[in-house]
Amino acid sequence: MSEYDPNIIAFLCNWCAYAGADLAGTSRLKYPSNVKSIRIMCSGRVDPVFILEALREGADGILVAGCHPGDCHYQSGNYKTNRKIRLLWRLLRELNMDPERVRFEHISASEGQKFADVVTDFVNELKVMGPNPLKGECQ
Amino acid sequence: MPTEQYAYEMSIRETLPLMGVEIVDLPGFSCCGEPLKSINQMLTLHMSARNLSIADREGIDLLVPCPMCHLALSEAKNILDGNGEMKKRINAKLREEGLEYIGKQRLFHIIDLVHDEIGLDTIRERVKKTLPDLNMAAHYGCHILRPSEMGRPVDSENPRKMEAILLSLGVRSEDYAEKLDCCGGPLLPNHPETSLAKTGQKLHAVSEQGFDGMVLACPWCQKMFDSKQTKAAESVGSRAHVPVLYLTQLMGLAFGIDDAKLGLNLNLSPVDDLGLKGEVE
Amino acid sequence: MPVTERKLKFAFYWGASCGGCEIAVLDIDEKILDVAAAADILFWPVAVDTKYSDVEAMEDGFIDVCFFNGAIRTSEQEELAHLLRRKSGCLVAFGSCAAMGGIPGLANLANRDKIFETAYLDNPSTSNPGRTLPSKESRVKEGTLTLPEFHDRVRALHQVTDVDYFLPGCPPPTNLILEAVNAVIKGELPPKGSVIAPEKSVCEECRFEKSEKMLTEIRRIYEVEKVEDRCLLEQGIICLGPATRGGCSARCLDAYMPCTGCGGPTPNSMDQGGKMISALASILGLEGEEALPDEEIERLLDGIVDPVGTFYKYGLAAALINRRLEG
Amino acid sequence: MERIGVFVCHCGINISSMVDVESIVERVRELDGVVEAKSYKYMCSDRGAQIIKKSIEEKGIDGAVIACCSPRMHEPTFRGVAEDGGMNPFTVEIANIREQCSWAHDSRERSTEKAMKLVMSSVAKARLLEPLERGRTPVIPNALVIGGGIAGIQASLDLANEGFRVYLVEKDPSIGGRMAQLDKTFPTLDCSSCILTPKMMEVYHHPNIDLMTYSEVLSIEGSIGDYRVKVRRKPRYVDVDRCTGCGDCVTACRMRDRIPDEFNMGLSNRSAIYIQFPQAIPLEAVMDSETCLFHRFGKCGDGPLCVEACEAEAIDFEQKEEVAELNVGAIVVATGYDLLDPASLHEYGYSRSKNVITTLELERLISSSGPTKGEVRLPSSGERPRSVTMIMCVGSRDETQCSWCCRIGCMTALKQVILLRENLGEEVEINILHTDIKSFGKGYEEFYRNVRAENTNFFRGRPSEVRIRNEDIRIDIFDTITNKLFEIRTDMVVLVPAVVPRADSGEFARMMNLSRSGDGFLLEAHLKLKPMDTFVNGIFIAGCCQGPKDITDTVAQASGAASRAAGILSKKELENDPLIAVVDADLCSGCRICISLCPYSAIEPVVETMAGEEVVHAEINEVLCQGCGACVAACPSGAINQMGFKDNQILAMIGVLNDCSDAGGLK
Repeated sequence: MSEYDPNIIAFLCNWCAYAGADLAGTSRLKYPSNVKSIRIMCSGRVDPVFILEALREGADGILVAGCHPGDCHYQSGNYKTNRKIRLLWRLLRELNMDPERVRFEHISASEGQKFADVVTDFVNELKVMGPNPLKGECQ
Repeated sequence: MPTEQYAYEMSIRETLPLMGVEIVDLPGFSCCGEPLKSINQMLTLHMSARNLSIADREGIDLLVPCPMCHLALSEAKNILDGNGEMKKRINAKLREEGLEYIGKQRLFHIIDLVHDEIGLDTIRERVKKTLPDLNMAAHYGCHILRPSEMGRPVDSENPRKMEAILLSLGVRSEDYAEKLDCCGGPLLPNHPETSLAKTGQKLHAVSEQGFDGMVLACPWCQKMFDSKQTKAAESVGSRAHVPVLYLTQLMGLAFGIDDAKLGLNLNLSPVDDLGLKGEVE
Repeated sequence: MPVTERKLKFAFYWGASCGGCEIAVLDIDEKILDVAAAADILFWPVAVDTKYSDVEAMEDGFIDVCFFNGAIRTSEQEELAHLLRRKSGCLVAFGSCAAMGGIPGLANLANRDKIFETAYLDNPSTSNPGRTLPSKESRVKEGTLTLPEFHDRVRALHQVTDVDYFLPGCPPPTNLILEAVNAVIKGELPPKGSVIAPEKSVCEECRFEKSEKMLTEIRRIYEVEKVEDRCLLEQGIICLGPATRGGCSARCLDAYMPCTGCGGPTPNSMDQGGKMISALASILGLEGEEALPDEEIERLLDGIVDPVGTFYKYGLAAALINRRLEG
Repeated sequence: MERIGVFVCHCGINISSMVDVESIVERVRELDGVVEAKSYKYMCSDRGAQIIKKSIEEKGIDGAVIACCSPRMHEPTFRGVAEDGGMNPFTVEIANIREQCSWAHDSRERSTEKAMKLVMSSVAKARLLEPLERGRTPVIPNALVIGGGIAGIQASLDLANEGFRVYLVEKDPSIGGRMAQLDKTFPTLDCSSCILTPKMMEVYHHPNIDLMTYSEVLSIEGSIGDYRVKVRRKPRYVDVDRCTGCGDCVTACRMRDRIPDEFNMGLSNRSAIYIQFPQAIPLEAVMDSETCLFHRFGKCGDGPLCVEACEAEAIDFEQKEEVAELNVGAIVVATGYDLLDPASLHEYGYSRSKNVITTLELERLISSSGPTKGEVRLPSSGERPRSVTMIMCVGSRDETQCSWCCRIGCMTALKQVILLRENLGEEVEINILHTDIKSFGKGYEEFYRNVRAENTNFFRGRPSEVRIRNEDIRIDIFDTITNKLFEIRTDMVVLVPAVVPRADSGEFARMMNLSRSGDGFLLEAHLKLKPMDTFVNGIFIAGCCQGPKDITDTVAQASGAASRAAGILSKKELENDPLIAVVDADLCSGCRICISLCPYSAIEPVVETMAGEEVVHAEINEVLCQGCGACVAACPSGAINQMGFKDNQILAMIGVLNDCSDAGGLK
């Protein structure tokens, strides 16, 4: 593997986080291109299996972002996501997979700056953390 | 926990055993610390915790007849049970004396002990002597009323337990507007006039409304209404003449205990007017 | 059971397993005779004295069906997996261990060295002054003794060789065994790669009353007042039933014990544990979730001791992340 | 889909300046399933649309990936284009290479690389997309309005005037609600009944309104466009067609003046058969079977006097409770509020003195139709009070009671100051004990200034206690403006109690499937942007059931709710988005995990008999489902999937973004 360049997959909810990411672009805020997003309607759609599979395939970081508490377009999806991620973290810890590779953020449609900052910060963290140990295991 | 008011203490020591409560004196008890609060809260907490931990060590519940001590200890209990960090710090200090705060002990004041634990039926059974028809003004004292969020022995807005006890002794106790008024005690050190004025106002109101006397369960209030009665009344230009005695004294009398044993002679207010003395019928 | 004109040839083998699967085979009781009538058992280490060499001597595909139970932990088991694959027309991963690693798979939370350390050195009941460890070859004066190699990781059968059918369960329930045997005898085999078990989860077969699922806390079975006929999950007990393939007629639940997941994932689920985590986290603290502070959530989650052991009791070796990572 | 077209947009230079569009076109052409790859300056333009339609026509593409701006921008556009071109609109996938790529990064090389990935992942998804149809549900053009207060009245009239049939359900014998109990309204001092009664009449006579008084909603089924509602109609024991509202029965009744009159807050007594208030609509007597002698003991003297008295022969003891079944397309909930019972706050002395009353009681005393015919008198003695003291925020803005502001207390008290002066003359002393004066509405501040100008004593602070010694009432109040302690002696105390949710709002919300906010009032979909909507489509809220508000705001919200409802009712049928969750009944084992967590209660267990055996599986109501996907993620056996966001579709994207060939491994 040449020079290590973290690969981040982002699950963004349509109403807040995805709109926030759009706003970052519209405001021409620059952030590393390492993040590639997958749009879902609500962060509540995120299934820990997606994250486990992404990690198995060697993704270095996974960003899950939804609305702020109380702002969920569907009332409560983000609360469930929060609990799912927290339980997943515990699993990852036991498997010695660094939980920091999975990040859960609340980003509103107006927080373009926050999205840019989160991505930038995440990329830097991942650079320190090094590549996902499972990288390259599945061809 | 003993108090400096003998009459109160004597009457408690006389009456409680009659109601099946064994009083144990714990060696090593100190002041509750409340008076120092304005100077050093940590010290107050330490002193209260110390007393509590002694009870913990002996594994028995505490009867705290003085509302202010009761408040100090309840507050300490609240802090220590709610704040693990503080508990650690205090226990570190207590360890020097080989003590540890655990928090098993329950705190009682006379009123809730009698009303909630012993129960009114037991009181009625114990009553040996029919007292003359009296209408006594019940005075609770701020510290057993408030702050309510800390859980006090009686309802802070509408206390009724003392009245209930009095009734089971065959004594009426009508409601009166000034019931919750302060005795003025806390102001005594730095604002004596105001303090006495408060005391006077309440005494005046009580006598004005034709009560035969006043019953209370707080040493400090007693000091104000009983010992300082004349002065207090004068300060508001009142000729108030109000017999003031402890709940436990009145209980004792109803139980037919000799008034000397109840320290009735220690009361400075005109308790004799009540015509309570005399033999059991 | 109709006997086909040509008598079938069966083989049974055990890899890293407890032997329970062997007993399960016998549990089909008198029907074993029908099986015997319908098929010759060429190879069955636990019951028949056939040497590996005899198996090697067979021509490829000579055995009709091989029921392989147990996971792959050693080089010997791996060899036999390949050998039996070659010699058998149809290879069935028999039982949870062969199908997904099973309980031996939990050893993937450690590696060979750690396991040896615990097994042969650092444990109170072992005295091993020479600190001797199993090694592939050991010289004695008579010559060299060899032992199969102990792999670093436990794998399920399909992770080692090509598997035709899966028959999960710890052990597989008798009715499913018979179903499988019947299918073979009748020659009515499902498409390759199928799991020989119903598609719905255990809940389908569970007799307990199910209603609102809102957990306020996680409880262990001994912590609950037994409420007959009420879904255990709803009582706060972690039951993997909803995430586990049925076919077992929910026998554990009949005994008032929660499902621990030996049936493996359902057809549409990639990862049994991940799915259960998703489901459980969704309903834990559901009521009043908007007011639930993170600390409180963590406190609730503390009720789940050992996530891997809970959600991957049988499936770790075949899970998406199938081991504790090094370093 | 098998035949996919990829269309990459330059967006002028917005994309092409940072992304090598052509290299993407070249690359994706190689991907299997891709039969067409084109780029154009502006894909969203008519020309662009033509290009796409042409490919549908000539290359017969059945799926499309548009690499352009955010789907939040043009997804609807391109779905439309596809539909026009004769392709299923839901097999279109957008790759966002502008907002989330070309605009966000400054290396052309890296942007191109990322854009490539994004497009390829979209292609991977598009391969697995399926054509979907929009569901349609017909709309029943009837509305149900629950609650006959000013909110319900306003909503009903608006809807009825739009030409929809309206069922107005009111639990009391008459409509009018709280407003009918008021004498005058702030800040205009309009006579309440003078402005309310005409509206009540209008409701009564409106051809489109079915007025159902003395009735309660029992149950509700169905969903937006088609609700089925059961309404209990309590027996009046009076034949409404015959009753003329003359009131002879009322005067005749043996229980006359012996039953506390709820409408007058118990300050006067009524008969067992009564007319709620003089302006009641419908103006018909109602018999209260709880207190009617004949109902209770089966005999009333030597025959019920009401029967004798009624010339219209309207009395009918045989009447039975009826249950009406309504079918409506939308519902407006306007169930109003309660006032906190001050008895629960001992310190205010409400239970200790007759002369401590509430604003609503004072309102009745002032009202000319009230118990004292409009003369304000002390309830204890019937004398004129010389001094009246109003205590604001009784239970309001109080952590231990109701943390919220009642929003009507200040203005009510100020209004009553004026009314008291009219009633008792200038000499009456009036004290106002307030926390703050909140005069936020139009004309309120001016009103406040006028009252302030008159000699009224304002104290800023909360009294610790109202002391009562028989007739004599005293209040200690520490005024936080002058920092002085005052003792007020007064004849009458008027408490301004907190506005609280209806006592039964809990079970009501449960029955209607509505959520409540922490304070117990009904929860709106969005406090600012959807204040009349609820989380149940087709059910709207108006007035104080959603939170305290004055008449002005209530009427505004009621009209708002009505027009939101009209928006639905005016449609023949509703189209619903097919991007929703769907249960695979063959895989669902009926574990019910999904059911509890759906915020829209869109999932229900259905029992089917298969081979003589009862099997339960979940079923999702495609109208109620909003497509969040929470149940999909939570379904432990993968039996639920979300159209357009299926597991395998998302997993395929993940795989591409990880350059992983053995990805998406759903075995």
